Amino acid sequence: MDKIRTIDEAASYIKDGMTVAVGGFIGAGTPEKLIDAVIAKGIKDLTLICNDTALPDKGVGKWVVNRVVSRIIVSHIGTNPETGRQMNAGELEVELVPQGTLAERVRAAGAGLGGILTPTGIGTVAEEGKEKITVNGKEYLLELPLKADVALLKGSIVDKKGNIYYKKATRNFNPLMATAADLVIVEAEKIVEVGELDPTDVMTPSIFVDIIAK
Amino acid sequence: MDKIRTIDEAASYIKDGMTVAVGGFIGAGTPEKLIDAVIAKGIKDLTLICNDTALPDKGVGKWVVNRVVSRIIVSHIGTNPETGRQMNAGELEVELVPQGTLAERVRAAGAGLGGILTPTGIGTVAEEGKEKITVNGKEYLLELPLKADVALLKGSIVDKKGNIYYKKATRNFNPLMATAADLVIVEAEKIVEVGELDPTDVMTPSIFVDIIAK
Amino acid sequence: MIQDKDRKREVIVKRVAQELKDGDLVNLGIGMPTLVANYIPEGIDILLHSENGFIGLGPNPEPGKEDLDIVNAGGLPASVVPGGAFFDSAMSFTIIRGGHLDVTVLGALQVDQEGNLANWMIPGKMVPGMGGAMDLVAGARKVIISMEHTAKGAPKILKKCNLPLTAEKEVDLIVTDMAVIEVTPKGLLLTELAPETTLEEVISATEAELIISENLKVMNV
Amino acid sequence: MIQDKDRKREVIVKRVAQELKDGDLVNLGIGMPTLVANYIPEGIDILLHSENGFIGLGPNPEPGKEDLDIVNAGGLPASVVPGGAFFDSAMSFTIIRGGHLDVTVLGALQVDQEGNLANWMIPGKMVPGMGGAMDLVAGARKVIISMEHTAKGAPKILKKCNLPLTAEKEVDLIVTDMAVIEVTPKGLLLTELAPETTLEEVISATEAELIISENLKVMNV
Repeated sequence: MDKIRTIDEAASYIKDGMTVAVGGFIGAGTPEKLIDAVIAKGIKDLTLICNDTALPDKGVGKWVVNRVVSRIIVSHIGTNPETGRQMNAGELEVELVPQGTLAERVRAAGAGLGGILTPTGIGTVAEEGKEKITVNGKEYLLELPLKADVALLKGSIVDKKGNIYYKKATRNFNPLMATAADLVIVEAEKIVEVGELDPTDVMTPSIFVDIIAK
Repeated sequence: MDKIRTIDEAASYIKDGMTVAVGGFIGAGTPEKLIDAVIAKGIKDLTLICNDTALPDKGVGKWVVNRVVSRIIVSHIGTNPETGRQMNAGELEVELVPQGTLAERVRAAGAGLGGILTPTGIGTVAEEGKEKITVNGKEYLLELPLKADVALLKGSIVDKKGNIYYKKATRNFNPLMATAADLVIVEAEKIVEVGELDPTDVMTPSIFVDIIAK
Repeated sequence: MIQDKDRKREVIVKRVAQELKDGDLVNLGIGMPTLVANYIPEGIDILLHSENGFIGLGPNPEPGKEDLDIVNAGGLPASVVPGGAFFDSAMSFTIIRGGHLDVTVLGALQVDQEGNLANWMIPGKMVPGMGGAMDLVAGARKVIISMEHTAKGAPKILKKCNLPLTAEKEVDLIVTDMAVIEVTPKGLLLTELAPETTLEEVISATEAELIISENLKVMNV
Repeated sequence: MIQDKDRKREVIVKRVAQELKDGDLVNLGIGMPTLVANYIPEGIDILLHSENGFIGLGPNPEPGKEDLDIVNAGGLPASVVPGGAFFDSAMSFTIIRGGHLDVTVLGALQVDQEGNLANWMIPGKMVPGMGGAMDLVAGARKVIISMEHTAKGAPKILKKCNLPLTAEKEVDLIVTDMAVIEVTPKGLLLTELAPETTLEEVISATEAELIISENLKVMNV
């Protein structure tokens, strides 16, 4: 099974209205070429799951500016003024989630958990609409899994089977998003032959990856 | 802070009656020297958290044979007939936990979660004594965190700060146990200078490790 | 009815192997299921999952060439194929429980017509622990049971399991030395007979009710 | 009362730095808290946690020597010290939420006498999102607030926060340009005054009730 596609072919799997999870942290470790290809195709109405909305000219920030997304589930929008503007104007729906809870919710979807209990957010607006569960006298919020139709990742080194190695701080949400989407596309900085990545060094096993985009 | 101690010094932190989590899978990735040192010290009444009880002459299996443990929380005891014998004779208390649930419970303790919801065990004896929670019409078991006083790990390469790299299939439960104990001791196959491990390759960050035993 | 022990085993694992599709990630239980790896059809490229922490489980190493850092889920020396990946137990069970494992092949003590499975303990006798079995059966997309049809002549495919369950209503397919049986919402559907085996023999060796497929075939093994 | 803006800042971050102990893992919030790194006392070796995914955050790289694969939690070019470690966001917040982070230093819009903190939004005005702040405050072993004592003359240390909270009853210590205040079960304990600052000035700049320590000292900054 050859998983390698062009950036443009890979982007064509994303359709209007889908939920798309994107790796990266204020742009670091984000698949910029896939981001651009989605904009070029004029795709609309995406729900975005991402740590943040980066900058107006960087990462998923470009999706906000180009009106690709109508709803976002993120922990932080402060680095992209356009996100706040569209939110305040009622043009963009924003669900804010504490960063650690976001990570655990995506992981829970990938790991087949029905939810996780966290103390983060107790006594804050993050409580709203959530079930509280008391364990050994301590209150927790029940946080539910968060799954996407498509995940877009950035891999530093990807072998032709789809095994991924993320360099330095580019890892962030990428390995989590990889586990929690029906279709997983990785934008490869470098593609190597099968066997060139040491099995001990693989961070996202090939079985999670459907398409390698270059 | 020099974290390096002899095997014997390291083992002296373990006291009668403690709960000890040990990495390894049927002996692979288990700190054999620490296991032996604990036996030599005549320590008793430990509660053991481990994937399995290995073989009578291997890994934590030796603790069973030498009556170091009075209670074990494991997923599998089939490879060590002595465990079953002591259990049936009422000499050893055994709590059996599905392997994936064991991993998630240890991880939950390390990650500060109050619990996780899993479908594993629904309709089986693993349900007993557990709260069931329904999310979106599906039933889950609420599984609670599992924490230890001390964790004993085996690291393939450990730098002097305590960063650990696990080779091949020796990783298994080691990185999880590392997050879920008050005191973490790693038996190092090889100790290297700080800076020799590439920060991208570290699997257990130094902050989890209190003692490097050699 | 096949009488030879080795031939029975061969029929079962060969037939199970035919269920695997190109690109599948497969976990083979300890014992007979591991033999399935020897019969993967040509042109089919699968990856084997080893629940102790890797995918890409390879052939058994030659004696003297064992790598002590690579064992399989039974603790025995193993190998990894090029393109494999090692990980920790949390990721191993993320794969199993998160729906990323295409097929699990396991033995059984009992299976029943609702798809319930008992394969991990006999109270008062054999209590090895469930290991990863409960996770595998609850989590895998397709659960295939590979076993001899009867145990010392007694049926193992029952109306209702009476041993402690491994999981509820999760079995998809049962492959034995006598038959291939699908678990469907309507009940157990007998789709194939083993060579040298009659419909009557299967019915009499099965306690559960069987729906006979209109396309009842003979296994191609 | 210190008037000079730069001196205020210096007093705050110097005093916060004195709270750090050898071997501590510390997360410094964006803005003023990051300056704490410049005042770590000699002989004290700490590690900095960067919530985007590593420990061992190092000095800012020289212009032209940036590594685009290493950014800090503000998305700016950063570096890693020898002995650092990169990981994914799940591990990053395992560290924060699992009680493995010794100290977090954060700014505040408001703190109150129960130890409640508001620092992430002003309804209708500033809504950047909580990022990792709720996790940091709920999870860190010690929560230190570093901020100017007042905002345009108005107290920020209140009887009760009226902005949306970041977390309930989690603040341990408040360090400002006027005072050091511990959050205790009995209320806010004023333990130190800033240089050039009187007790009366602190009381009048604070809405919350203060318990005055019997050992009230002047900050050593």
